[in-house]
Amino acid sequence: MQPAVEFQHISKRFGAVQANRDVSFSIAEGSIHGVIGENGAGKSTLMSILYGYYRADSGKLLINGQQHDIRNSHEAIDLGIGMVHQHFMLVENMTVLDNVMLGSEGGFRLQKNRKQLEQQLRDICQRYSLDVDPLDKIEDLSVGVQQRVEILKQIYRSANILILDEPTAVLTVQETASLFAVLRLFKEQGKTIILITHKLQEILDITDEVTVMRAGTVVGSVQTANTNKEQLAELMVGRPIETHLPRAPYAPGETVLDVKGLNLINAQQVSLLKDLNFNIRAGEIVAIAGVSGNGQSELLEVLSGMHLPSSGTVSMQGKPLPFAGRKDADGLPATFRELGIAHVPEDRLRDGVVKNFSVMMNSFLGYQKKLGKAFGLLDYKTILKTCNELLSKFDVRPADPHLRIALLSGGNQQKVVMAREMASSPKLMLVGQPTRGVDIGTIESLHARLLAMRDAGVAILLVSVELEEVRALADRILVMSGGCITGELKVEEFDATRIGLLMGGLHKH
Amino acid sequence: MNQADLPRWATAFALPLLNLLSALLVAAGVIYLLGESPLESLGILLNAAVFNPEGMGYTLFYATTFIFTGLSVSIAMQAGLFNIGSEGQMYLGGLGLTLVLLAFDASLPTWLLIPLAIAGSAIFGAAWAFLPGYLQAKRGSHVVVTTIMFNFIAASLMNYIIVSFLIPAGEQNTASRVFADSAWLPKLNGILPILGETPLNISFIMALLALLIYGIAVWRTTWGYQLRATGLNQHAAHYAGISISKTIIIAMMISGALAGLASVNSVMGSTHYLGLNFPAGAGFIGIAVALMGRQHPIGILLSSILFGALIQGGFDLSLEKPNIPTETFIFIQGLIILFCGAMENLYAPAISALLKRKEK
Amino acid sequence: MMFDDFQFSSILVSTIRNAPVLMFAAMAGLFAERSGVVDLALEGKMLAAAFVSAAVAYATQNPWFGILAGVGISAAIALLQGFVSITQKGNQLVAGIALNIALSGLTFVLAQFFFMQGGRTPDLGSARLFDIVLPGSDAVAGIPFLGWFYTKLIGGHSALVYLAFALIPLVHWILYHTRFGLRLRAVGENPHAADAAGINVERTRFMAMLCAGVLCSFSGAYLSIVQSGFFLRDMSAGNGYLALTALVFGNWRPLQTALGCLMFGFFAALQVQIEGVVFPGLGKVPGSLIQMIPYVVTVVVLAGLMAKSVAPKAIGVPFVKSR
Amino acid sequence: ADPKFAVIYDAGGKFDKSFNQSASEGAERFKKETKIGFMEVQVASDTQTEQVLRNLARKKVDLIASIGFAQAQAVQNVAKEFPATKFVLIDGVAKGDNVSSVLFKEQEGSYLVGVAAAIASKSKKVGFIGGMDIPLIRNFSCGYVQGVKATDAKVEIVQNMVGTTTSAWNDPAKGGELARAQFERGVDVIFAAAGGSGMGTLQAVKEKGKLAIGVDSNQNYMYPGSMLTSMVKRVDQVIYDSFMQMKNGNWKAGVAYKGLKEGGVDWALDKDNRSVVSADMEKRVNAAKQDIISGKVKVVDFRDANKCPV
Ligand SMILES: Nc1ncnc2c1ncn2[C@@H]1O[C@H](COP(=O)(O)OP(=O)(O)OP(=O)(O)O)[C@@H](O)[C@H]1O
Ligand SMILES: Nc1ncnc2c1ncn2[C@@H]1O[C@H](COP(=O)(O)OP(=O)(O)OP(=O)(O)O)[C@@H](O)[C@H]1O
Ligand SMILES: [Mg+2]
Ligand SMILES: [Mg+2]
Repeated sequence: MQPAVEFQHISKRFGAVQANRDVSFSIAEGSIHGVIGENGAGKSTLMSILYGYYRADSGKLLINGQQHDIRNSHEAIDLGIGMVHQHFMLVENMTVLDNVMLGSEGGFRLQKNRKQLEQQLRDICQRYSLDVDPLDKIEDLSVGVQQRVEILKQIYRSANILILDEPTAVLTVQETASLFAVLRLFKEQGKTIILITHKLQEILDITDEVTVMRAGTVVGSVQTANTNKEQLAELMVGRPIETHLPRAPYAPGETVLDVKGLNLINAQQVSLLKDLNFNIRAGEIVAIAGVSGNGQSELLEVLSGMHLPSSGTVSMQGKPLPFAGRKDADGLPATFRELGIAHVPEDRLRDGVVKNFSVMMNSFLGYQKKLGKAFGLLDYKTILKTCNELLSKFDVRPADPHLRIALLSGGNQQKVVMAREMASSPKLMLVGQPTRGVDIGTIESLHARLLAMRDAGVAILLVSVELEEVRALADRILVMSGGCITGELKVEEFDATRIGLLMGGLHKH
Repeated sequence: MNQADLPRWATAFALPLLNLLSALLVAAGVIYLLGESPLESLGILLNAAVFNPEGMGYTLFYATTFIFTGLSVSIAMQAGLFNIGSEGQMYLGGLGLTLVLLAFDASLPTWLLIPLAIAGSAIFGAAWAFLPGYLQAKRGSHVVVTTIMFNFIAASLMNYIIVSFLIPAGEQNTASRVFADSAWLPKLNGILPILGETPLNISFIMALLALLIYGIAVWRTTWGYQLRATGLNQHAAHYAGISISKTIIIAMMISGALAGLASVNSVMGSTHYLGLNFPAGAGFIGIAVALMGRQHPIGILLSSILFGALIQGGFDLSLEKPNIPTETFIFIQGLIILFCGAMENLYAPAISALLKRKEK
Repeated sequence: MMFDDFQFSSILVSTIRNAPVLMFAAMAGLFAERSGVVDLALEGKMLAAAFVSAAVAYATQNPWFGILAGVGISAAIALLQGFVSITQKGNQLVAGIALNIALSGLTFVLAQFFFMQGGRTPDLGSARLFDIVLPGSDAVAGIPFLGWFYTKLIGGHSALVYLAFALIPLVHWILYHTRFGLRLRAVGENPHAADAAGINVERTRFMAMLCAGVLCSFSGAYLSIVQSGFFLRDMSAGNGYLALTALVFGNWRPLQTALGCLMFGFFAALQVQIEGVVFPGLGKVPGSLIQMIPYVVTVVVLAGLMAKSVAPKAIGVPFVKSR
Repeated sequence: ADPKFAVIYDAGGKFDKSFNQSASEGAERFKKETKIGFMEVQVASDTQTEQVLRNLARKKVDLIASIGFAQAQAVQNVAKEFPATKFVLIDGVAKGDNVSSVLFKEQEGSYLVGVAAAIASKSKKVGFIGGMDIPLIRNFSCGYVQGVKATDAKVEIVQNMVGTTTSAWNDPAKGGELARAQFERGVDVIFAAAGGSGMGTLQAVKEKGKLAIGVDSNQNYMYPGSMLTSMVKRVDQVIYDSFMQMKNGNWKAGVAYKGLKEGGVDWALDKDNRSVVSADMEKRVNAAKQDIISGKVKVVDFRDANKCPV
């Protein structure tokens, strides 16, 4: 049978970076084809070429056996190609309906088409069991639902070749399951699906064939049935991956953080955090598990000083954190850092880095006050030295301190942020989604470092939607739902079903 | 194809030069249409603004004002704020120094009087920028809009103050009285007699100093780092513990102070009285200077001199060539800003292709 | 003069006459800015259109040809602005300010070159746009209130005034109920999303600039061939910036923006009326302080009521397919 | 050799249809009659004025005419440096043995047009539109008010200024709008002393069939039939005379005040406004003129005490 997509000797370079080098492989029609590889291996670039977003420097692209020169996404769409991007491509202040309509409005006047489409969307949602209201605004929706909107768009446009770039990075287990259900339906309908993910289990669960990329080249394509996680991981990283990391026995020290009666009510009078009570002791990792959007982000923001709570006290080593008497949190995170609280923010692009600064300038973001010498002059010599050390220690690629950080791949940006926060030798470390969008090799090393910190006596609060990650790192697990802590368990008692129920809000106090 | 592919000499010199030439080419076309020889005109212009020492003195005199307004706009831009209000801040700065001088020019010695007046200009400029800064920081009111409004308000207020209080009795001119000699800034022609009768004065040195301090403060200090972080990503700045509202308000006040200092050159260095509408658009030229100079000290210096030369040379040219009205140079200024400030990559593809061919 | 001299009816009529200059320009800005291109060059386009309209209307002795020519030149400038800020991905603020400066100079130079009247065009005389007298005006003129309402408030303006007011619902409809409007908003909010949906971002922005150019030209034509009857250097007198303010004030929405324009028009009219009025307790407020009123009100309103105006997200950012 | 001449216009520019233009007309007349040319230039700021003055003095120009009070200080400075060069300054006073300062008694001419306005007004409301709120313009308005009140104390005067920045002289739209607003308030005669903005006023007046009074140069020709008169300020004559004296070698320095008596200001009556000026009006205005010349009526100069008596 003719392959749906065939890449022939595709190469693409950005400045000094060769993102794709002589990439050739093909994707069978009606199959689900996985693409995996380390951060920066060139997966997104390759798919962007297929979708007409970038143009290859050289090489050929065959769609259904025909050579095509896809110059823009419009032409890709015309060829029946659809893509769900790593970062959602939605217009936030528009409704779901308008987003789906955008680009295929079917006429100059919208009114009539809007009515028709609304009905059509409701039908599609029913058929594929997608719970989306076409009239909701995107900005009011959780990431999971936004993901569904992206899928909805593709169904509506009846894309025959569907590219999904890390669609599950921000999804919960349940959401992933329902996405996969839809993908299987697609496959039954004869559609071709390309799935990029860093989660090998997903590759094994759903794909027919998988292509592994490394440093811009294809290192191999294998039938999923004939492989396993270990083999794939080794192909990807070029060495075996340690899945069970060693850790010292659980021996927590004194209480570092003590949260009592913490409440947060937002401007719309919605209660985001409800009467939270917990503590973290030195040398333990407490993980907060939960579906994203249930208060974890707000909790991290309060504990890092980025947001004021409405009521309650938080004590750090017995002393209350200085929330009292403030009108806003402007500048407060600096005080918190001085108290020894480090913070790896969930949304690294928004909060964690200044995109237009170089890696070096980002390597001390938040700690700039410490570096000022006489007259507040910055000591670039020391900064550069420290930065280079961090880059090599955390294996950031490329290890160029003067590169604009926006040009690093997501995983490498995350390494820079982690490196910076860990280097501040904190007493309490707040970590949000540390491995979102990060390849398994990097996950391994980041996990190892977090565990080493724990062993060195740092108190760590981990927020993660990945149950695997929670299990691998946590000593104690708190489950959050609807702004409440709905349950607590030790890692030895780990039970995915029970946690799932607690995350669903079925709590018993 | 972008700038990143090009060597530094190309982006720093070749491209701006080509753009400048393009702008001048268009200008030459217009001068030709007006019935004059472009080459001859260029000769007159260059002679009047650059080669003739006195002309150069005037060029630098005008440039001095633009350096300050250019710095004023630049520092706000570093914090992500587009301060269109330098004109009004400069106007108020003039009031600040005038009040000091009117009160003390008879009593205080020069060495105390001049610094005090300079401080007055900075303080008034900063004060006039405070409210837009405060409203932006605390109320989210667009600084672009509020500063435009504050320009209008400043014009009205100054009109009222000058006409109602500052005009000496029986005088026609809408201006304050002339300050005592002790308040006149020392001119540089004392040291460099070649400059002739130009009003170029020590505030030029002050401007160079300001450029240096600006460069160090923005790129070499913690404060500058925080300022730039705030300008580039407010979320990250907040995360980094930087107080956004404090940074914004201080940046605006420094911006206003710099604009206020621009009045020192015009008022204490040249006219020696506060006249109606004395800034004469220098605040707006500051925007052009900041944008064209990419908020970089050297860029600001060079573009200030360019604009100073255009004003000085253009003025002489239109005196010699009645067919070329002074307004032609307003047009040319616009062209230069357009080509050098907004189309910096116009020739990047061509140069890049040229270099590639050479490599092969 | 007494306080009772203060005539509300006259303020309203004056408001309606004042507002169109701002309304055309603000709607022009709305198209450009909703598509993600900051339009600081409203002032320049206005001046260019004012000059060309007046010059052509004078040369042909026909105001409509003048308006047409104004549309042409303003659209051409808008496309140049587009070339700089969309194709060349240049700094949009710089492009706007540069065009304003250049056109302020060029219109003078050309006007001087052609007419030799110090950058002024000759009086248009009968080539000005006439005021429309609504049918039946004579009949109702004598009736109290209704007469005033029909002949002065809604009647007796030039065609451009009616066009300005007709634009409000029209722009609203285009923006929210047509394909072009949907794409325009998407491109200004998230060009990457629009691009991924197969929309040509640059083309959409160019279309928006074209609309901006056309609309802005009416503002200039209104100045020169309706309000003044000739072109004079720098006659836009800051109205382009005021229109932008109205746009920010109106949160980049057509109805609210038009309201902002009317508000400015109203305060300008009010300011004229209260000049010289003796206020109880205050006495006569000096004219130069009264001139501040519209601007002070804007600041107060921005600071108070409408503190949070939300600009289109991608405004000012050239679309580059890269990180 | 012939002496060399130059004219420096202020920010309003040569074609302001006002006093700069008037100056240029005087110089042109001189040029036509004597075939002696002159240089001319317009300045944008006070610093530039000094620069140009010095520049011209170095070029050995014999007589420089500086138009506008804003040049006073610069003239004074440069005159000291170049005692051989002569200067004539319009609307301002500068010290120096080589400076002739010419001031106009605008209040007297304005008084006359005030008289005419009061007679012409049917609604008993007249208007004044000034460019900017500065003493010079207030002097126009003050003389005007005195004339109106002296003729008919019941006539009301509505006054407006166009703006507070230099664009106030270049905003015909606002000038027209102010006129229309004044009509709404019942005004039917408007005196516009607002440079280019005044063009908008005259235009609006023409449209609504009311009466307007021009300023500085005789503007009656612009809208015959709707121009009641113009308050002319003979800057042209002063320039012409000054150039002539220079040529003939009888030029003198000093301060001169030019009022009705000296022919410095006047009201304009010509074929363009003949039809709107009644015989009675002509008689009464001329009577007022005689009274002022003879000293029977004294028109207060606003600038004496920065105060207007009415
Ligand atoms: N627009 C660009 N400009 C410069 N470099 C780029 C650009 N896009 C990608 N790169 C570089 O190309 C390489 C491949 O990036 P790509 O995004 O394809 O990786 P990826 O495999 O998708 O990584 P990840 O798993 O982190 O998503 C990286 O080194 C990246 O830094
Ligand atoms: N190693 C260094 N030694 C000394 N000064 C340095 C060093 N690195 C950077 N700087 C200073 O810091 C400035 C900003 O550095 P940064 O890496 O943030 O560049 P950037 O933000 O990308 O600046 P630009 O916008 O100019 O590209 C540099 O222009 C330089 O003045
Ligand atoms: Mg990727
Ligand atoms: Mg990734």
